[in-house]
Amino acid sequence: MLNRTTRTRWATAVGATLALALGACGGDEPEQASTDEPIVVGISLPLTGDFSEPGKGVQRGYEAWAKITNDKGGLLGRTIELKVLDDQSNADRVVADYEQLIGSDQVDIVVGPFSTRLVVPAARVAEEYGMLFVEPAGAAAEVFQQGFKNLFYAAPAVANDHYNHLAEHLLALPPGQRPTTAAYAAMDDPFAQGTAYGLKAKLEAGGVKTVVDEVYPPNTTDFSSIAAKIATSKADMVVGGSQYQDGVNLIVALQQLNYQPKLAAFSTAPTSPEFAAAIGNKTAGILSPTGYTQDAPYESNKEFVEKYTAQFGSPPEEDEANAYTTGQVVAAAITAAGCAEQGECQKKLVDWVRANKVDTVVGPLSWDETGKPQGAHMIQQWVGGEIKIVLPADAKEADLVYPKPAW
Amino acid sequence: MPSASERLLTPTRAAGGVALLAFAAVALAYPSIAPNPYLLSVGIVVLNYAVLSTSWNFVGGFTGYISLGHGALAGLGAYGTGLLVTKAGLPSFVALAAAAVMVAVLAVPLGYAALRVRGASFVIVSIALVLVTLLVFQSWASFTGGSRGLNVPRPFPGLLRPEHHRVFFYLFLALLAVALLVWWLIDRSRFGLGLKAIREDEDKAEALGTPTFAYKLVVFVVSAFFTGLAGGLYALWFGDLDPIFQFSILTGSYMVLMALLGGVRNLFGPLVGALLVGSALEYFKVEFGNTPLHLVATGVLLALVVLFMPDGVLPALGALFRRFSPTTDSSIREVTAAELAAQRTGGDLHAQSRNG
Amino acid sequence: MPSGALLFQSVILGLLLGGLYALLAAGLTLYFGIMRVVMIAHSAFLILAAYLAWWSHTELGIDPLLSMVVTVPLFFGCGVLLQRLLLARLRAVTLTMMSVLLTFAIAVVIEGLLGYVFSGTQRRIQLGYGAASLELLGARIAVVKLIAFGLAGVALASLYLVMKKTTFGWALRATIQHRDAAKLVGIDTDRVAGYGFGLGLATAAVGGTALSLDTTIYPSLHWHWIGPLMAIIVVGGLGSVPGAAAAAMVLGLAQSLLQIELGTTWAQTVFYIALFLTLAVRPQGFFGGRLAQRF
Amino acid sequence: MRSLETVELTKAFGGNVVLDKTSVSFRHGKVNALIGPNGSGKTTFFNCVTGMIRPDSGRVTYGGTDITRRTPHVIARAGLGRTFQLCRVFPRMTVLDNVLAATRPHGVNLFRGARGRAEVDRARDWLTRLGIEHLAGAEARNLSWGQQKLLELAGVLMSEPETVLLDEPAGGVNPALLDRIGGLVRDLNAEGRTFVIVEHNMDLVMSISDHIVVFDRGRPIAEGPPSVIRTDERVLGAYLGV
Repeated sequence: MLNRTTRTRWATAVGATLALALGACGGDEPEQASTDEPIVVGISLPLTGDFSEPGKGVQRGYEAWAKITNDKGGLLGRTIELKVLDDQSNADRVVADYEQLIGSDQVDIVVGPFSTRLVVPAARVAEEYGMLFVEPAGAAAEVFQQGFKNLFYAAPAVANDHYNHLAEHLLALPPGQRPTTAAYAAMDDPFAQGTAYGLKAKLEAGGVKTVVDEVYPPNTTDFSSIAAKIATSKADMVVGGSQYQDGVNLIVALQQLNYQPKLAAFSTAPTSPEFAAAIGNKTAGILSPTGYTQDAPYESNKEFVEKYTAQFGSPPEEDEANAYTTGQVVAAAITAAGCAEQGECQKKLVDWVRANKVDTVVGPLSWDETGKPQGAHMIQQWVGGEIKIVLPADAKEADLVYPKPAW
Repeated sequence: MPSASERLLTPTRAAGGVALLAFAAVALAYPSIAPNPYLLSVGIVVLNYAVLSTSWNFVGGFTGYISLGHGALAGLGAYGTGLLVTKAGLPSFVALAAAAVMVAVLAVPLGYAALRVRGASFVIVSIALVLVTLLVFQSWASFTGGSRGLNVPRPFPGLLRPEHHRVFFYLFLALLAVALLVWWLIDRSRFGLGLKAIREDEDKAEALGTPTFAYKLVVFVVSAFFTGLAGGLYALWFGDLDPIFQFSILTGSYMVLMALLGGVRNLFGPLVGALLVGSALEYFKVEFGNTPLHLVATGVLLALVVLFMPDGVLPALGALFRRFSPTTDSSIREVTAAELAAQRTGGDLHAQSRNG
Repeated sequence: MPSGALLFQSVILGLLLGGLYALLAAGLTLYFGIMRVVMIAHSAFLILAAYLAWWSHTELGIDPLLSMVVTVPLFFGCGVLLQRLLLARLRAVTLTMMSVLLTFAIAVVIEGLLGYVFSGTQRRIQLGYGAASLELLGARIAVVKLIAFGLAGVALASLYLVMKKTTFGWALRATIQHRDAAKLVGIDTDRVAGYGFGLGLATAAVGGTALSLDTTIYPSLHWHWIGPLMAIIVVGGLGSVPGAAAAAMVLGLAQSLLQIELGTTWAQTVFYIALFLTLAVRPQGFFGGRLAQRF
Repeated sequence: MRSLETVELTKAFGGNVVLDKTSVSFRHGKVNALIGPNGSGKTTFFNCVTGMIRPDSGRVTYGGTDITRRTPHVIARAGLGRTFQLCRVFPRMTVLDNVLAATRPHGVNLFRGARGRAEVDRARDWLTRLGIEHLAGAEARNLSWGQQKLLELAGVLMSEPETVLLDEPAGGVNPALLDRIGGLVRDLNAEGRTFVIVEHNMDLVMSISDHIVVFDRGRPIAEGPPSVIRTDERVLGAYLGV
């Protein structure tokens, strides 16, 4: 009689080998790129999962850039072709995706994904393969502390500098008018928290006392406790380091408690087109930093807004603009260096970007050694049901209202 | 007689031996065959899955206790290794070993809470473990880096990326071999027999004098140790850790799915499951890339396995193989299964009529 | 030291939250009592109900509360089918473990489908009375939270009446206590188990509607709920509905108060600490459940 | 004299008192039987004695040692082996492994083989004695009901118990097998093993027992040798509900 378990075990081994063999055969063959072919730009984006909404915005921005560039004859006489992979908002995947794009698909250029969490691992892959890595979304300070030499952030300012104009303005007020206490609530996310903490650091240095300092996880849906803390502290001003929905929820929760600060600043959320409706139009005086407006006077922006609107039916938002900016930076480098492929060319591209200033839809951009852009965000305020630029003074559409009216 | 047949070379066993050798040969040669670093890195990810689900199978396969929280143990191994390297300055592989030991030590109180009572509480604790580690590692940002992530320095800073992949492919392969060897040793030991008895009928095993709680705890600790090693090795390979990916409930559920699909009673079940699920995940991604339907596909696959194939594909394949093999062993049955069922019902009815 | 006003405000919020936890934990307890099933998909159905409420409000313009007219019977039916068609197929020996996997799979499928149909965007109902509040002894209570609490209270009370006052409730309790004995006295335990599941899932429909009134929903939100709920049913003693309700109120209150000092993230760990301590010290729970011991 | 005793053992499920201050003492070295109408608490009594259920109050002693609330495996290793009411074997393990699973665990060596020569020989001896040695390689779930009952017994005997508690050994088995089990109990008893048997088959009980305890509503109402019990009116009353 045969021993059953042993036999099953051997049968197991057969299956395992077959499966491994199949797995080994499943890969794509690398394609050889020649210079007559299109410039393939590889991107991994979070099209599903936690970051899928902004991820899709970034995708539209890239698509608009490719179309607008190709309609004008492409770069170096070659057309732009995007190769987009979905990383499911997952860092494991984003790394695998860039491995695939660079190693297997042999793309000519890679550009960045969305969200700081994904930018850092992705940038490491690009760095180790010596690829230029311009990215639209890694705004947190950490991105620039990793020692990356090939990374450039294609936006006016990193998260911590978003409120610089507001901080300057507040600290310049006469002592009697200056807010004395501030409450901060920030999402536990490098970008969102960075915005609030950037302002916090500057105000604390200027003598504004922090009375509430709350950090909440990204999945928080119930803001009543945080709101209760802020409301009972009666802080002069409240600062929310928010993405979209958490900002809305926090504002509603604060309004439920009838908290009336002299100043309320929230990142990201107030610039969204759905914001006013989402909080029942009680927007009076809410501030927000922004890196992009459709009305920005820069030359390429008019073209972008016009053609983007024609392509997608609605004007671009910040995510779209950042992706477009990324494309503009890469395009400028390719045109100047006269090449776009893996290998030696990438070094030329990196050197060019580091040494030059690029005109984009968000204004002229230049970078320091770490790839950090050197600028600040504009500050917008909801005035009379509309959001308007109030700072800096030379770009303002309206005056900053402080103390803000009741919401 | 089984004792005699263990030394016999039958066609089935010979075929199995050839298959095992072939698998080992393909695996060893893979880094040279793989056409590009990307496929090599895919190979590492699959091997990592295989090590994880084999480690899971120490608990799941032997005792039948299903843990959905092994993802957290792997995450603890990864963060433990990363923190020991960055904060304590330990050499990479010393940190890896130390972190795995720490995960194993942590498994003692966890197992104490989870295994003292039967069934449900183990699953509940395992899920809670993922959720609580996620909270702690996100919130304790000053220590873990929180959502900013933790960067683990490479153990071999001089290596180019493809070389780095190649080295880690072999490291993962070696870890897989060790995990399989230990599983195999336990499978044929007195300890393993006690564990399987627990899986079959825990009351009965205890009534026969098996210290069930101690056995379950020990094997849980062993399982945690290997899971921690796999997580730590992954950290050294991958480099960037982020709580929401390290402490994800999906990681744990993939381990279960892989082991279950391959067959939890088989040494190579989790490995086969890892190869199948690894390719399936890749396929789902290609097929349903832009939608969350890959979640649906994963869920449906898990439900189908649970409902229709709880023993996995390997036993099914084994049965198929046996059908074509010359020897049959139906002679041991004195009654058919149908008769047996009838007798059972009869017995039950008998008992019930007395109850009435 | 936090101010008295903040403490009082937190107590109110804790009680309001605890009410919702109590309702949801009651459903989870019911499944466990009937079949020793840990129903991981409970909170996924909760989110599904919240999405249906949100959808009917934004697309059809009807008040989210009215969506219950459809969702409650619908979920009841789903519960019956779930029990009869899927869970009843599992082998009794491995039921506890396999049912966890099966309900886990269902949760993942629901999450995936929600993401597919409604996308991963966070959603929130915009009600006219969304920011309205009442004042009570210096504390402010949002009207929507009060409605949610009221819903939970009414649903719990009805559940109690069904269990205690109806023939079906009697049969259900008998089935929970001793299935074989219930069979012997002529109860069709399979059917009762199915209806019991339906009842449990109906609580998820009510809970989901209550949830949708005041919080943001997104497909993977259910993980955020299932952890605390599982902790509650263990602390309350697996299988005990009053135990679960009591544990829900205590832990909800504890979470709300701990938030003052520790912040939201750390305050959530109170559930898991309570869970581990309960299992290590008193596995049968603190509020009188007795099913946990040997199942 | 080592014997199994309980003192005021009490167990209630909800409001239902199953064991009511039950004090019983079994005879060492004899075949004891525990009988009583259904629901009289016999199986609960077994479960309390072997640690499967925690009694609410009262004590269990074995050979003078208090074993109340000890875990089942400790009680098993103290020398009390048991079978279950509806026969329980390890269905997906071979017959041989079923028996080997009852050997004493070896200390700390996790990897020590399960199939040491001495253990296998002893296991095969028991299988031979129970007449199922030819099934050693089969999976237990493929055995007939009767064969499974014999296998369960072989497993219990492998654990070398001094006292064997049998819960309905005759349940669902055919008359021929019944005789075999009866004979086996007598033989094993002659070799020095104590038995406590819960059984409904009165012919079997009367033919093999030395000492009988009768339970009704969780209390012993009579005890003595078969000849006495056979004629005890309280026993008849309890059984017939008179």
